[in-house]
Amino acid sequence: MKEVRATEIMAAAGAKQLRDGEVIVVGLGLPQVAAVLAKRTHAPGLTSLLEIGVVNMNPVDTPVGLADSRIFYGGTSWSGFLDILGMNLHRGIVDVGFLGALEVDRYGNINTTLLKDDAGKVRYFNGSAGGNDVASLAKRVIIIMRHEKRKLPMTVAHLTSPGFAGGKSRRELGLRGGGPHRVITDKALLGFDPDTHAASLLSLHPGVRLEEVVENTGFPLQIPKDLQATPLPSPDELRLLREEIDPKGVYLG
Amino acid sequence: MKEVRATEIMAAAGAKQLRDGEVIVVGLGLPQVAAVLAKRTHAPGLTSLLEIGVVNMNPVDTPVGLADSRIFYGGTSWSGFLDILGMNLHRGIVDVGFLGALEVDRYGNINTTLLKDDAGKVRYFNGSAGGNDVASLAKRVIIIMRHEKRKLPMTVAHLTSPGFAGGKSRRELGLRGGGPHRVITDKALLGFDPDTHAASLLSLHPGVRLEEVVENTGFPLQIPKDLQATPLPSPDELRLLREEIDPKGVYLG
Amino acid sequence: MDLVKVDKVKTAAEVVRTIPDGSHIALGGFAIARNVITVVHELIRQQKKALTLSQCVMGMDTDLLVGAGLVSRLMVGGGSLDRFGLVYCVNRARETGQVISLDYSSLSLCFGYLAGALGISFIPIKSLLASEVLDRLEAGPGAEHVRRMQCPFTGEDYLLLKAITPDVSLVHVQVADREGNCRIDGPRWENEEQAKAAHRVIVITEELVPTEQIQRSPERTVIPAHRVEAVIHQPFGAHPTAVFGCYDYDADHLKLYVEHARHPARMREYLETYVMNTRNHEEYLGKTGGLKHVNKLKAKPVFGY
Amino acid sequence: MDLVKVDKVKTAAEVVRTIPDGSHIALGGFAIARNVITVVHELIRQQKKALTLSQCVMGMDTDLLVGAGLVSRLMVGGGSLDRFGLVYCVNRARETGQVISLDYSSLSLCFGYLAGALGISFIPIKSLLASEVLDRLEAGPGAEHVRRMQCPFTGEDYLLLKAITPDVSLVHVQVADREGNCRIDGPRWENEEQAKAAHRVIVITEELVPTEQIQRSPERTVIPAHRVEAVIHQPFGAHPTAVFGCYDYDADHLKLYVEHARHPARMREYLETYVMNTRNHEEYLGKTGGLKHVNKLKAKPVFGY
Repeated sequence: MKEVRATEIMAAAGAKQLRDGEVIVVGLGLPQVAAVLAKRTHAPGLTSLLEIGVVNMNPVDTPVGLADSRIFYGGTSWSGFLDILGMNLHRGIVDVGFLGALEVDRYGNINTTLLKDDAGKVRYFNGSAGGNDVASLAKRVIIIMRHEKRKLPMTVAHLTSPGFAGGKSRRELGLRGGGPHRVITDKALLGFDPDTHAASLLSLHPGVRLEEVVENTGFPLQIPKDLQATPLPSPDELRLLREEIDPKGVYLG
Repeated sequence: MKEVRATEIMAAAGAKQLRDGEVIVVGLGLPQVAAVLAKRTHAPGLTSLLEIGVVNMNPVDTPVGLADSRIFYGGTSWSGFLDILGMNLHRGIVDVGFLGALEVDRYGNINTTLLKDDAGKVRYFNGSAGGNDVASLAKRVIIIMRHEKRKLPMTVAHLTSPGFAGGKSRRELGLRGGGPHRVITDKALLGFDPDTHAASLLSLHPGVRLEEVVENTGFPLQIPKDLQATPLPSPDELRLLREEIDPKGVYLG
Repeated sequence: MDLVKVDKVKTAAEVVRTIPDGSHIALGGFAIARNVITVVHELIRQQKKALTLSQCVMGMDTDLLVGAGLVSRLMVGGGSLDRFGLVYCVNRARETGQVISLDYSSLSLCFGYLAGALGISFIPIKSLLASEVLDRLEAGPGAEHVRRMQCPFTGEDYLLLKAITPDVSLVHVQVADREGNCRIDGPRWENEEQAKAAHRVIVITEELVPTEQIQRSPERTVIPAHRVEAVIHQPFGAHPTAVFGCYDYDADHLKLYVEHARHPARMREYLETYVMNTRNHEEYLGKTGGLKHVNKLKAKPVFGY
Repeated sequence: MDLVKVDKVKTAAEVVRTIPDGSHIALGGFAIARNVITVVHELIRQQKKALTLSQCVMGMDTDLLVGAGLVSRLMVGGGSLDRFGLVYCVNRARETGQVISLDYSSLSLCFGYLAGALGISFIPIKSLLASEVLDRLEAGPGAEHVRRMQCPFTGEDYLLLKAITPDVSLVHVQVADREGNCRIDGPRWENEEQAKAAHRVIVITEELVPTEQIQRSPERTVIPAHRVEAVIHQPFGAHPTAVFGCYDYDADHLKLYVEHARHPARMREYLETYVMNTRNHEEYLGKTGGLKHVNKLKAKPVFGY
């Protein structure tokens, strides 16, 4: 059996965060793979939503993005932003929201809008779209991203989607959602301290050294005494990922 | 050709109030007959809405009410209250709203909720449903009712749907719609004075004596010097009403 | 991804046992169309108490529950049985003060549901102003549901409505799958906002279809499975009210109902005969003339009635 | 009743001539799906000026108009060309300050349209709070569109959004009749609220059908005829973006576009070649490879792409 890839560890770690019967807002890529893996294993009653108005899509071909018709396939409901982001997310029934990011800071604030170079020159990217809404309103937010120092700065260049801004509690910030719950990177699993709201290291993926993570993180990480290793996907999970969910390795490759 | 019925005069008078291209909220009965007559004559581009979510219904069988499936037939859009009363009426694009009434007073206030007997005992009826919304928001409200003293009192027993309440202007009342425009009865056509906002007699239906109207009206009517006779339906209008629109005389009989 | 694989089909009796006394129930019926009669009967058989009911336009469903004495409060826009008459039991209960009735208009009640469905605790509206409808709300227990304010952008005077979030929403539909995805044919009045505003949604369906049928026109899914707690499969479940595309209203039975509803004593007879002394919807239909009779009401496909 | 008997079919050129400089245009596209390309091209050919554009998620439509220098203000939730890249012209214009960009989120912009569609001048929301998105709105010209308040019923802190009411809404649909009744297959993103919020609605349709077809499934009518001012019948009118059920996105042309959009000079070449030097959509399609090429993009009925 070939060596386990970091993406496979990430997908399995994402799946473990999902409970049966939960309602989740997913993006393309690893979040969708994690959701399918959870459905095929411990959470058959999971409901997946796409912000543009798709419920429980079941694509048979690989989409290039959220606007790709391939991702609409097999849906049990086609509506729009008002239904998904309004009557589900804002209504308060979305348990988990998956988000990607250009930058995430120590308080789980997300930047998807712009970056500044050392000269202060600004480069714009995608902006919020549904990101700010999901970060503000989902009960738990799970961020999936590559683990690079420049992507994990002390403070984001633009606070597009709030985590525990300024180290404040969500209540203090006047936000309904529970805020960032996990950051799943290709090196480690991060959580947030219930008191300080600062990012803490939860587990290292097998084969990753602590120094490697610390060096590649732009903010001080709380390191627990009993530092765990992120569990490897089970043989059954690996088989599902490799043979059924993403056989072409589009997202896991 | 048999004698012209009051209902036929009412339907024709209602149709004359409608201009081509207008959007109207209709109820069952004479308003619908008037709308069809207008469409078949001078206003082919009229759009008719039913509050429950039907656009341009085209019934081929006679409905017993708004909840009767017969009235859905031929519609070009089926939606709901939010679309018709919200995204059309509240949005401000409804030109004319037809309403019926238990009572209408001198300022065009409508009661569809309750009546009190001399002992003060209360009897409840239908309440507002969409009536208050139409009266508050339509650009012109047209009331169609039987001309009886008890139905046209000085003050309504319950102000369900506002006209020019207290003789105030719509602006003073904080209401968007233009308010009551015409009251079409089986005896006469009433309007409202632009300054006093009180009901005024516009025309008597042919064969109806002024005294008859005054005696059967519970409030003082402004009588214009040049009192007109309500025009009779044209031969073509009569043919349409009797042969095409309501051949069984369900509403005109 | 895989589809949700959960079978939510239950009987009316099972579902009603989970509805506590004092619940706020939103009813999906309109006058004499798509009334949730089968669940209403079961609520009466199980003698639920102190219910709050909300609905834009009341019909036989509300009249039965009030007539049976189960209801302490109403939040409604209006109501009637169309040409067959008024909601006599409801009106009597208002006249005697047996129920507290918060009277709105169709749109203001629908806006309240919309706010609930969107998770916003209030919504502005330009209806009800300068009317006795609002005066009565502000003068009584309705006062906690309305406020006045000026738009901070335009300065226009508005009424603010408090969001309406029923404990349970009951809606009768033509088509649903076993997971709860459902479709409504014909106009939908306030059904979508009402259901999505509620904490629990119970669907009563004329027809159960495989999920593959839902996937063939996902644009038609009005309430998706994950919002639905239980599905009750009950053909003719709305009788004697009409279900577009399935069957017409039962004029004979509606007239018979109205004759009883006008008088308290006779209303009790009606409830004894057609509800308390029947164990389920089949027995009820039997007493109204049985399948032979109701089959006469079946809709012609082209016309839908 | 009779049906509305009004033929609203016009050409893109005719319609665009009626859109004044400085108009606020709401675009119905999403990233690389259902972009109103044929009207966008005509707006550029007629060199409209100082436009305000609004849209939940920008795509090639907005990028073309900004790249052509027609736009002075944006009200948007975000934007990209999916895996093909960013909205390069838009981002460049933001970086240089060529356009004023009021940045929202998808839901907050959609709520603004909803308020516009309902005729309420404001609506509360729990998004954008405690973010730099809101800080920037409050610090600049966006300040006139947002306020903060507490819910008078719950005391919860809310952001109030000013209703968005575009002058013109452009939406690309799969099916419409000559009167303007139209249907959208697949997800509808913000199209319904956006269109119903606008003063004028222009529909671009892949297929023109008789009204009888609309009457066969009136539940599917997303925008009814009386809200629609004009219908433009343009097969492949959204090319190179995708129209679910009709055709797929044109990956080759999108890559070619991105190569040009990254550089101002090359973007001008693109506009010259594909827009200014073509007189209509047929000539444009001809230059992209012609019908032989675009027919390869046609959707398989079962899959819709």
